[in-house]
Amino acid sequence: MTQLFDALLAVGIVGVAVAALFANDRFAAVGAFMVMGFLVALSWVRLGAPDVALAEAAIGAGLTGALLLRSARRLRVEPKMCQSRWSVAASGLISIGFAGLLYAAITSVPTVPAYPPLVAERLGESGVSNPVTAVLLNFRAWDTLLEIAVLFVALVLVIVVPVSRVRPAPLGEMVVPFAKVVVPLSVLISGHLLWQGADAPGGAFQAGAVLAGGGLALVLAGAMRLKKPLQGGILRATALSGLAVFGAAAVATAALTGHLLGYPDGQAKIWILGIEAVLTLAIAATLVLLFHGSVRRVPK
Amino acid sequence: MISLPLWLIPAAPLALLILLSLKGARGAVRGLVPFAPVPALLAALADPLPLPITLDWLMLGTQFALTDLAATFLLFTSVLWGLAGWSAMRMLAADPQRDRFAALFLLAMAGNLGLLIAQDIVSFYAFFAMMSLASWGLVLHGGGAAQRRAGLVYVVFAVAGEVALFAGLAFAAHAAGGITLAELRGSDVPTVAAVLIAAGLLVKFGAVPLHLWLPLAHSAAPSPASAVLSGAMLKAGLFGLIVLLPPGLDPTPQAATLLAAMALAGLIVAPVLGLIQGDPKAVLAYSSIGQMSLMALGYAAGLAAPQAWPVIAPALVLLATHHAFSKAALFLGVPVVWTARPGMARAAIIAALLLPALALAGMPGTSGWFAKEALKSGLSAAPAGWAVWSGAALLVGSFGTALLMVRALTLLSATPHKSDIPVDTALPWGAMMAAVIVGLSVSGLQLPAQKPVHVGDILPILAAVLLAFAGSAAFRYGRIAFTPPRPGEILALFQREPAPTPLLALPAPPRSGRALARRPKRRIAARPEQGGLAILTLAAGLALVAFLADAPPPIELGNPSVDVAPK
Amino acid sequence: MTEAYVLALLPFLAAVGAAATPRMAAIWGLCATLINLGASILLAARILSGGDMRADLGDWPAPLGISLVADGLAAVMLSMTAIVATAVALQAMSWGLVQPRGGQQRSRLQAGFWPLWLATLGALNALFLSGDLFNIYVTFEILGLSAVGLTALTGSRNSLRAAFDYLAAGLAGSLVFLLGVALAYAAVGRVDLAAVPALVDTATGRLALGLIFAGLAVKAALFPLHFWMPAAHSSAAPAASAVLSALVVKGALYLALRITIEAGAGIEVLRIALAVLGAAGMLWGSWMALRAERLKLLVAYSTVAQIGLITLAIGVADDPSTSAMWQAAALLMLSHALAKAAMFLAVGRIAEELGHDRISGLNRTDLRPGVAEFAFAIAAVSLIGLPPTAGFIGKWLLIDGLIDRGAWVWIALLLGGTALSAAYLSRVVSRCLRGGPHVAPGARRPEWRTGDVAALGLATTALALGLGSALPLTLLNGTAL
Amino acid sequence: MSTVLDILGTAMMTAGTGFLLMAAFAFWRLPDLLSRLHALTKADTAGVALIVCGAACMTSGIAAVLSLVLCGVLVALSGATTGHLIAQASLEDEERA
Repeated sequence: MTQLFDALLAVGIVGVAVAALFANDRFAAVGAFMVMGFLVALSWVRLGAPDVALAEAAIGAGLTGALLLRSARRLRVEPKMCQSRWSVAASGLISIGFAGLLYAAITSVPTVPAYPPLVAERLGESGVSNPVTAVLLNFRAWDTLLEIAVLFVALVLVIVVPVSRVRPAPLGEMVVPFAKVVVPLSVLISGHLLWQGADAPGGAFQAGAVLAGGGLALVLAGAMRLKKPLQGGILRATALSGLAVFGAAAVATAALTGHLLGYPDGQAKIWILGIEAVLTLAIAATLVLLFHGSVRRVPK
Repeated sequence: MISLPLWLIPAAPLALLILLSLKGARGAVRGLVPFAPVPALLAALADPLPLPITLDWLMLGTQFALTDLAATFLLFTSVLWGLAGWSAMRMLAADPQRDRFAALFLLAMAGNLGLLIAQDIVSFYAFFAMMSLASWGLVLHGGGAAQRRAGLVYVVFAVAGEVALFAGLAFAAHAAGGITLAELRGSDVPTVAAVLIAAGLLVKFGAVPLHLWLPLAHSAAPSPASAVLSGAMLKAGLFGLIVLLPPGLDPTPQAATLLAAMALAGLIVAPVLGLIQGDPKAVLAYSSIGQMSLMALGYAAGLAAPQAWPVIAPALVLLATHHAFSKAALFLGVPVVWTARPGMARAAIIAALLLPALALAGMPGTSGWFAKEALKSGLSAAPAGWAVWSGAALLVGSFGTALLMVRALTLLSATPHKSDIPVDTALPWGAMMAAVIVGLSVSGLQLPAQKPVHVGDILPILAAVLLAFAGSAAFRYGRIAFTPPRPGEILALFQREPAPTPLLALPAPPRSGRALARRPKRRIAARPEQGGLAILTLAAGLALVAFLADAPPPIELGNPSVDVAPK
Repeated sequence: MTEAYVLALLPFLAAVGAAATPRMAAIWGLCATLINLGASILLAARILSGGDMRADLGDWPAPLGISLVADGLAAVMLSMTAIVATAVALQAMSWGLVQPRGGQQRSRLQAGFWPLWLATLGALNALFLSGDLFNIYVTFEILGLSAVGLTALTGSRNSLRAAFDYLAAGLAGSLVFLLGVALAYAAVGRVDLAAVPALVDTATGRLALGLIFAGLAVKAALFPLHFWMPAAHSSAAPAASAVLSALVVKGALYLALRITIEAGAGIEVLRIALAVLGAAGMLWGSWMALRAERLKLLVAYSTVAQIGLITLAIGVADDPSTSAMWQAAALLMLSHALAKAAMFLAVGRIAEELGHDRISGLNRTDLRPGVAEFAFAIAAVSLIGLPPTAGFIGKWLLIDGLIDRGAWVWIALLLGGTALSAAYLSRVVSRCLRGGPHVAPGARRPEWRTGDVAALGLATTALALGLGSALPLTLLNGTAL
Repeated sequence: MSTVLDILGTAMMTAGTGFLLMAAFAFWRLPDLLSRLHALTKADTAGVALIVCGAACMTSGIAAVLSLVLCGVLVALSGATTGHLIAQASLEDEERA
């Protein structure tokens, strides 16, 4: 039964991906993409990675989809793309061959990954009991810091690149009551996810994504005016604070223990939670700003 | 006496070059250009010669030393550069581009002086390339169509020569297992390396099929630059041959024959092509080709009979020195002639120029005669077959040179007056003439035994003068019109009328105002799927290749430290 | 390792600062760049005296945590980045980013340039120091994204389009690279660089290496995948072009070199493939540069050619445990970074003075050649590989090694590429060298700007590096293999 | 007790799944936007509510039940809001056209 489900899921993912590629309407393509995101999230659940599933559903499907929809609305209508059959056929053939090669490679050598036992062995020293959080914010915190830097660069790009002209208009009276319910809930849920991240699936990225959902509801309801310098400034400062605080924490740990991102003995959990809390806010603010686009006034 | 540090020789012009970049110091630097080779001159005259030095931190480890041979070359080279620099600074005093000329002049000077004292391959090549490529700017200096064309031809030949020299030196260094010239000479240079090195040097040397750049460059460059091009830089090719590829213990008849053939071709081609030129500087350039061919002949004889090399080498050096002085005097005289209106003054200058001209033609009693005698005695030690025609070749050489000298002086006396050239360009010329005269008086002492003067020694000169008179009479009274050919020999065939376009030029895009009127079309990756397909294909291809590759044998991790840093 | 920490963290913190206070952005940028330069010099000195250094971040040992590794090669790359960074910062201070279109836009560009550029710098530093493949992937993400931003900064239609192509190609390359890293993890169960030698033993591992190289080929704009590059590099602002062409592609080339060094003799086939692609790129780039009508495009195509040359050097280098040929590749990277940055800065100044960058329009009558042209000429000398530049030393080492092997075909290709590079660069240099009648008597000299200092300084550094090439070679020699 | 709740829960979940399938079928078959919206919003909300109730019957513990209820409330809220927004957007499009 489960194997049938998995097979259906795989076929579904590929099918929806093909649909997204060949859809002639942009909105249809984005829709297919979002559906694919959810199916992929489902497949992560099936693979036993609920953290990834959460992140994929929230960011990969939800927020990316929203961004794409917003961009698709702004693009002018282009004549139907005519892909030459030759290149489609060639890509298809090469892709199939490539996939076969990868399959052959993966199945040829049974491997025992070194990480799970290593992580399990040192988990006690990490300060948290969720191995994913331990890897993300302790064992390989440097990676996470750099990923926050990626978000930072994306934010700067959106601020700088002078393409933003249309701003999302408030969607009207129906959204306001919706937001009144959803926003407090999202704050609550994100706080929960953040706290839970220490011992169960959850953490800053998921919490930030949920919080960003609430923020988007506010923006769409017209309650958050990013054109106003104060509100825009606060949001921007919050977004920038992620990298700043994480970097400062790295400096502080280096000063305290002599190891970059090596937390002082016994205080790891406090450090991790503190950093994650700031990151949650920063990620949420960044995602809202990415959706909203440039907050500066474009000169006429 | 305090020993002069050798690095000062190339460093002096380079230091001036750096000073030249300071705006306030430019006037002073212009005045100092003639003195840039003074350390070189002092080093060449020092007794004992300065000590060798090693600079490990410089490039792959640099060594400088001054050998006896190099000292001689350094002597005339430094004098030439100094006087040419003086002349150039006078002649171009009003030129807005004079600072750039001075910079390139100093750079070329540093290269030329440096290569004479370099004792390792890398710095030799570095200085050689510095000299060659900086001279490109000297050739281009006028900026006219002739300069553009000459510059193009020059740089094509120079770069080709550089690449050949680089490849040859790299092979040779590899075979020798080290980068010092001593190691190079001590080892068995592979044939391909020797051929490449020789090709690179012979381009600079002006050996006949590779000489096409020479007349163009000499007539296009400002006269002082021509003087150093012809007097000093051609000799760098000779110096390179002697230093890098000295005739070994065993004769190499094929190489000798080839070189001798090139030399003979040069001796015949130079006067024939030179005579029909309309530009006096081009005529002088062809006479340089002829003289360099004589040196090539001597070198070829050395290759054929290495036992004669100890006799030939000093003769070659003498010949080079003599040619350097005389040719430089002639080239530096050209702007002086331009300053004088036709009349007594000009006649006097031409008469003075007769002295180096006669010396070049080998007039008995002059340095040219001594040099030729020395070469003759060297050649007599060559294999038996050579004696038959080497004498004839020398005779032809003298005759050709004499003819060219007559032609050059005739053309020169008829050139129009140029009022924009300062009269004081005569001063460096006068100094050069003095140097020639001193050279004449000294050169006689160089030979141990005075040789009697044969009638045969004067014969070619007399014949040339008579022929010249007869020829000019025939032209004048036979009313034969003569138009000089376009410069560039074979290359002239590729030249389109009227304005030469550089080989690599593209049609100018239409322009409107200062902005770019038409942007180039965006052709690359016009279709995104093509780029994606390319990435996919390459990824799949590399993956397949890697996947199918055999597993390598287990590697033994030995001692990884590999030492290439200089000791 | 304090210097390494400073190098890895400081640019990011300064980038945040610059983004938060746009008016002070330039000051943040300049200070960070100067400290960065100091730290890289200190690090190089420490490595020279004390040998390689290694730090486990968070005190977690390598397979579990991430290590920063500072050895000779890394030090050379870091110093190269720091030097170019200083020059670029100087140029950007003066500015000149685009033709002035109004103060507001210019200040906005200024404000956007610094955070992006500092993030690029931080990513490069982190990349050169990193000892972990996945970590390197993350640095590539920062690098690619900020490079796209630098391309798009002028906001012109062309540059936006080029930036989009760049983004798409870069993302595709990242995905391929990530796939390779994932397969590497599947093959040996770890992703630190020390695992690379084990990769060559299994088919899966070699496949992973193939994919990693393919991803790097996209990132480095290696020949058939260079399609995004000339447009991106030629349409960006001068300082941004210099960064993109001199530094950003070096990240990928550095990693390719690092992996070939780590993998040793095991990936012969892949290396040959790389060398073939490199040679093809060298010839193709040179040919396109010969035909280019615009100066910036010529320089951009010359980057394609030079990347081909460096890849060729990486590909033909013998087993690094027995031969020092890989040092040639490192030296070539170094000299190319300095010279190409100088060249782009100089071209930016030339275009600024002339109002266009058509090569046929360089024969102008109303403006004399100035410092920028001079810097261009010196950079050209370095790129061609004439002595005494570092490019020459690099080629010398390479040819020496190739002669050892008797690889005549490669030697011929190398020499041919050199001659071609001389040909296309002389198209420009000859126009700058010419004086004479076509320069009007009253022709003005270009104004002196800080940008000139940057270009000239970089060009002379490229020259001086050849003279003092014993220093980088000593550093490289100490690199443990 | 538990068997009763299990049977009840299973029945409710089956019914909910049926509603959702119906909604999907309607989405596929119905001709225009408004009628599709009409079918979708109601059937969807009802289906999800049934499934939530069914699942609540089968779980133990107040926290799980609460979070299930939260899911149901959120789906109902967002379904109603988005349905309204889509209908309004199409109305505006028609007015413009």
